[in-house]
Amino acid sequence: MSETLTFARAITEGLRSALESDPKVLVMGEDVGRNGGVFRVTDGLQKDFGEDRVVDTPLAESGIVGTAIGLALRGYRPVCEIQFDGFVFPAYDQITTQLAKMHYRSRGRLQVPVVIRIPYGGGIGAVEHHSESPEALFAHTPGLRVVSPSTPQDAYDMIRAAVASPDPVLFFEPKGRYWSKGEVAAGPYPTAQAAGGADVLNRARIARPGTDVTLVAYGPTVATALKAADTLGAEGTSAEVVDLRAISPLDVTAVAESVRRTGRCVVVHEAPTFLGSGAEVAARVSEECFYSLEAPVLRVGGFHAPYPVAKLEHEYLPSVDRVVDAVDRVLAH
Amino acid sequence: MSETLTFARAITEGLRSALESDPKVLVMGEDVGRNGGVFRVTDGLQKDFGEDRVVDTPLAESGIVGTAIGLALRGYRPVCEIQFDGFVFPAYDQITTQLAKMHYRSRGRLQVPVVIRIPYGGGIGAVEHHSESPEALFAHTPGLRVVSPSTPQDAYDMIRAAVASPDPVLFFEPKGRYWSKGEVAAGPYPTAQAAGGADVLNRARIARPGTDVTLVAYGPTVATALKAADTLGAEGTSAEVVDLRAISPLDVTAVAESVRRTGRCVVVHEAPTFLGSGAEVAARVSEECFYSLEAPVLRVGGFHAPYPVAKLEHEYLPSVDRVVDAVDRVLAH
Amino acid sequence: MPHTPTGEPDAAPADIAPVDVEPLVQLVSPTGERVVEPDNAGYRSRVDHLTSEDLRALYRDMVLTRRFDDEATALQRQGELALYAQGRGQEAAQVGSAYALAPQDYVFPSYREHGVLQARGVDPVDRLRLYRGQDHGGWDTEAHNVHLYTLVIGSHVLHATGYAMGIQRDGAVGTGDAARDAAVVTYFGDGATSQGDVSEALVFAAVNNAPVVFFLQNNQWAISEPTSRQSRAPLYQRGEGFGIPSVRVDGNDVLAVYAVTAEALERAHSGGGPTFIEAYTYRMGAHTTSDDPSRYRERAEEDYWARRDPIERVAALLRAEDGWDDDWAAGIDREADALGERLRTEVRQLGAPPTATMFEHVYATEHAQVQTERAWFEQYENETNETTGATR
Amino acid sequence: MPHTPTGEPDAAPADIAPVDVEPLVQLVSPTGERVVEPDNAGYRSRVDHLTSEDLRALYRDMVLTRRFDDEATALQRQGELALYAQGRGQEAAQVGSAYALAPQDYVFPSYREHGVLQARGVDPVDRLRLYRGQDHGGWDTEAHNVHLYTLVIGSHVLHATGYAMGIQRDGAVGTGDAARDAAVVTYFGDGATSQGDVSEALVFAAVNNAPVVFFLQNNQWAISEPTSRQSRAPLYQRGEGFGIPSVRVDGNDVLAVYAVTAEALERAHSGGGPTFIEAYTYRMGAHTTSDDPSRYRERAEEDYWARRDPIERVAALLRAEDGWDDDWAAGIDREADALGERLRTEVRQLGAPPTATMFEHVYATEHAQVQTERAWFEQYENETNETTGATR
Ligand SMILES: Cc1ncc(C[n+]2csc(CCOP(=O)(O)OP(=O)(O)O)c2C)c(N)n1
Ligand SMILES: Cc1ncc(C[n+]2csc(CCOP(=O)(O)OP(=O)(O)O)c2C)c(N)n1
Ligand SMILES: [Mg+2]
Ligand SMILES: [Mg+2]
Repeated sequence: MSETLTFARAITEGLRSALESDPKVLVMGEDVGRNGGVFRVTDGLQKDFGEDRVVDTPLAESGIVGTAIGLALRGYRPVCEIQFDGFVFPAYDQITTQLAKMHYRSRGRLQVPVVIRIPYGGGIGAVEHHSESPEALFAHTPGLRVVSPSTPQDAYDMIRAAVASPDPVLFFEPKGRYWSKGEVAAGPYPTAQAAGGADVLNRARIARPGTDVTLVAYGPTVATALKAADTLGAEGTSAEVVDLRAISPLDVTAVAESVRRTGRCVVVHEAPTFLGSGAEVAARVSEECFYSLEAPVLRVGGFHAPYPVAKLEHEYLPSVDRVVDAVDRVLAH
Repeated sequence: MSETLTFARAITEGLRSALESDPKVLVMGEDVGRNGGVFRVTDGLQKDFGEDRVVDTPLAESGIVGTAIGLALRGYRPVCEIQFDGFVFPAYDQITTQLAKMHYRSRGRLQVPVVIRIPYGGGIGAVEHHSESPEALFAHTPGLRVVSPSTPQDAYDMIRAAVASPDPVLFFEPKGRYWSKGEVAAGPYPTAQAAGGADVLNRARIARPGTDVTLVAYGPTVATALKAADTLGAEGTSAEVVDLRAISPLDVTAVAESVRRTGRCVVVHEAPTFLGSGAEVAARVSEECFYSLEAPVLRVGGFHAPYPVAKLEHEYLPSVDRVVDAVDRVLAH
Repeated sequence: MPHTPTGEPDAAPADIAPVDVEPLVQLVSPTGERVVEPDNAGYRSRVDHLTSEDLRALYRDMVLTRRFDDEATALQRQGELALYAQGRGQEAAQVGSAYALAPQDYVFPSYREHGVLQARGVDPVDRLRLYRGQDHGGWDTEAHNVHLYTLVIGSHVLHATGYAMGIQRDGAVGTGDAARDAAVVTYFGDGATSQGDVSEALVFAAVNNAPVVFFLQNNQWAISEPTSRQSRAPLYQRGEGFGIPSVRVDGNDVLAVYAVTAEALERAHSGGGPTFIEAYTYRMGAHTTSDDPSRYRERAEEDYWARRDPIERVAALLRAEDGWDDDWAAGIDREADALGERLRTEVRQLGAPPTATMFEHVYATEHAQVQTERAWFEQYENETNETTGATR
Repeated sequence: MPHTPTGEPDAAPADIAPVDVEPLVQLVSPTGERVVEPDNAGYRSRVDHLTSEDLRALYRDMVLTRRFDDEATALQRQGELALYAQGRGQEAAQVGSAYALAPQDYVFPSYREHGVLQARGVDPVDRLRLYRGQDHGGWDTEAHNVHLYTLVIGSHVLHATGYAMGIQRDGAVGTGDAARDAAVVTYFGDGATSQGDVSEALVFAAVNNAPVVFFLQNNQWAISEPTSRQSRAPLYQRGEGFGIPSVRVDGNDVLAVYAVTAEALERAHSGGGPTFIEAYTYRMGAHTTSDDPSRYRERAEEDYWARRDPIERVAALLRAEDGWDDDWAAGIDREADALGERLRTEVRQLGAPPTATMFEHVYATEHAQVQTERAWFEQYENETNETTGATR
């Protein structure tokens, strides 16, 4: 059975299926109830599952994540919504020092299967703090899984796997893609162990095969990379697009395998490149493909400046042109 | 005039000179007053400069940094002490969304010259949260300067430059080195503009010249790298040790210049290597020295696991042996 | 699940004339009569000196604030603003409190205090730069002693407290010199009270006895969440738990707001430390132009509060006490029209800043990473311009 | 700079017998007499059922906690522990509150609640694994319904609140079944009250009416900072500002502590929601073995509190009401000696965990980064062992 859904709606349906399949699943956050979330991702869920399972919380992100940890210790599986990327930071301490470390601290006795959904990324003409890409600030911390889907199908599969997984998952939703559509096929709800190891949370996906250069992207920039691949294709360059899906763990094997074939690699993300996840990709690819690389790995991303005003964001964001330019440069090497 | 001081005392004297030179400088934090800080770095300062300038704050890191921002907006230059690395995270929101962005947000009209001192790093046999190296979690954020001294002289010069600098500075103090000693020469207190651009906040330093391999380190691992260089020297390998001093900005020019000479590079830090600052170094060196590198850049650092219990920390931390092993590997390429 | 006692009647009960919470400082009833009761005598004396000129000035700023709001909302609908957060209904709370400020006092607003900005003289066009996505700030903070809007809820309340600690260190508290003693007023919402930063600000202000007024506008809603999701005690009590004198005021009564703020500022100026004010008001509009309140609140409630419109209350007071000078009123309407006109023209002209500003002021001194990227970008732009004739 | 009114007398005034703050629930005076006053009648009735066996049991746990403390301190001095945080002086607050718990209740301690762990039956050796640097936790949380120590001040108070919200969802509140209704007690210090997380926990607990007891041990110091650096209002009032019933109790009076905790738990179990308890006590020792209190506090203050030792108070009560059975007392001393003996032997035997545990339980399911690094490390270790015969 398959249906055409928007990206946002695919997440709604994934959450719905999680709420239906497991009575311990909770959805919590600011305005997620009656209002259905500011992006309407939780629309209708409170009506169907009640106020005890779809919970409007006080306006306090540390409180949301901190109480979610407590709920998880009591056996619940809370899915927290952070309203926008730039508002996750009040919860940063709870995520970094508690959520990430509790399983380890207890030598595996305790599990904290909390999912934190974060609409992220730019291009929507928003005001400050509403367009950021902070994923690297979480992926550096051991104990957290950090993922970001790029298609409605992945959004659906990945949110279900994230909720079922026994590990905490930071679930970055490319908000600029919320209104994009795609086919979504349902499947059986995963078990905890299967979910943690599920391909969608662990393995990259070849979004488009190619032979001359590997474009590595995730979340919002997969679409950019695919468009760049179109442009390049028209110019006679065959670009392979690898959709990472997960930033932690990073599927270095898949990327390296691709680069060994193409000999060239460009990484694309919206976050500033300096110490962004592309740094890790570039470092690893440079190491593992030392003898196959024909050119240095290049990174196309945000600049080392706070996310700019909306009127400049298209200069800041990695554009198709900038990706193509980077590919031109690695090809020219 | 030069004196032998411990690393910790060099910072004390740097702070003292800042407090003396500029009446707007404040020191604030938990237990920094009468107690002189848990590491005694602020010992004696409250007695000499009074309770209004050396301020015991409530136990709330967000409050410390948040009020420091307000004080800076009123023209003060607060130097905040965070008691241990693992306790900076409650202030993460204020640092990331406010401190880093206010100068930019105001198009340069406002300055927030706040320094945040963070004793960091391991090897001191401590309990959880007292041995971490979170520098990469700050260096990714545009608007912050992130530095870490490795010698008493640099500690003295860098804390003074950090305090005088118009930009916010995250000042990571390698607590394991607090008791190490060195000569410290005083000099004139820097002006704001000079301080921001000062070499000690911007330029790497060759801690030991060499020809066969470049070891890149900062803060606590400079000593490790120097010891490894000794060992290697005895085996006939000449290692150059580059002390970065700053993680943001990263002195890529200096590192690349060295690697172009040596052809090989190993980066050493205590933080987990995954998305650690070494990822950026490796990515940049791989890019900029593409034709001079004889081997992949290797990283030696913490593992992708929370900082372990004290009884295992010496297995976790990058040791001289592990650095030497990495050098052996890059030489074998 | 057991239900939570809120200690507070629901926001929209029947059709009662006075505001329905106790205690509540009120000086003018919703229908424009002076409220004279023994226990508001102290506050009454604080407005005694206000002349009818003052009342007219308050009215004027409230009307201009309302017009600003309407024009900005319209501009957003026309795609000229990225977003806009209406202040409709909160004009008395904002203008009344701002009127009590001395010039040297400093304001830390949230993002909806257009009435405060109006009263402090921040240019209306500048006020919209942020919402146009053209600037992250928009005005010269030092020129008006008004800090920029802060969008991370609650974080600026700590800045306000730190700023007040700076005022103390400057010796600008308790000197008795009315032109010197300074204080800070910071604005935040009912939702913001849940943020740890706001509580920490209360801690720091109290133990330092800092000259800061915590001005909470309880507009009953934090986007879709009613105040009962943030607190089960009336919010003014929050300050008391931290040892900060606290008061609840009818936020739609501009004179009462003025009086309680004046009292708080007097305390702060003279070295008496912080005050916590809960202005009980209502957000008559949507949270922002992206919001649809019909999803979560009842029409009846909106109607209830429509009858307590703060502007109508001052108008009624002016009618009762000052007659009603039609020429003067028409003059204000013309001013409002001119404001609308100006906004419609000038906001449209606020273009994108030069691309290079993207890299400016990341740091106050040179930073290699920014320099490298900026140099790369400029070269890239030049090359792209040369080859394609357009950037993208 | 103006000084801050604290609303609280300084901690170490003259040489007065009773504890010097009001209001304060007290059932036994420092010299061991029952305090019988009209306004403590309700609390008195809560200890009526306690037999002399119960008093002896309380005494025993307090003495064993004290001995544990002394042994641990000695072990640290001998280099056998990385650090230790003494509980000396807080035995009544800890043991008394823990005695009021039902088995199904859950505890979220901070890092100094050795008396709570004693009363909940957590093995003494396990309690020291963390301080030995051998484990980040140390005991089976489910076996004792006691969560691990949390070192990031205040963060666990939110976990406790969330856990209590889980209890609500499990329907284990207000059923009237004493074996089923559950609640959470969480411990934190005077310093912790300043952390935003603690305030947020009060918000969440209040609006959800969660069955959680906030048990604040005001031991007068947060390392070197007196409580006046954290609050200018008496701390028990903090809860009230959030709409949470609050009480201050003599934390060195084990019966009073038991009574107020029992009252709070009854409220929580029955669906009445959270309670905030301030146990007014004193940290008789150093903050931790790394701390030197002589740098920041006066000997006179320590002496003042030494005369209010909570263990001596129960002993005096037992002498007054139960005679004093020398054999029984000697038995307890023997138990304490045995505990010391066991700690001295077994703690020394707590070796480093296998190196591989460093990589275990980072995630509950496989994670490629950990796998890769672990594989690398194992190979490296093998090679190093082969070539050098030792790892390093
Ligand atoms: C830290 C943070 N979390 C979430 C948001 C998103 N957000 C913007 S306004 C708002 C509601 C604020 O309510 P309130 O404090 O009552 O102020 P009001 O909007 O009613 O003036 C929310 C949740 C934010 N801006 N910052
Ligand atoms: C977030 C955080 N900041 C700082 C510290 C360092 N620290 C450990 S204990 C302590 C004082 C705690 O005082 P209090 O809450 O009164 O508890 P007590 O130690 O007196 O039991 C401090 C500052 C910490 N553990 N966590
Ligand atoms: Mg509101
Ligand atoms: Mg304490």
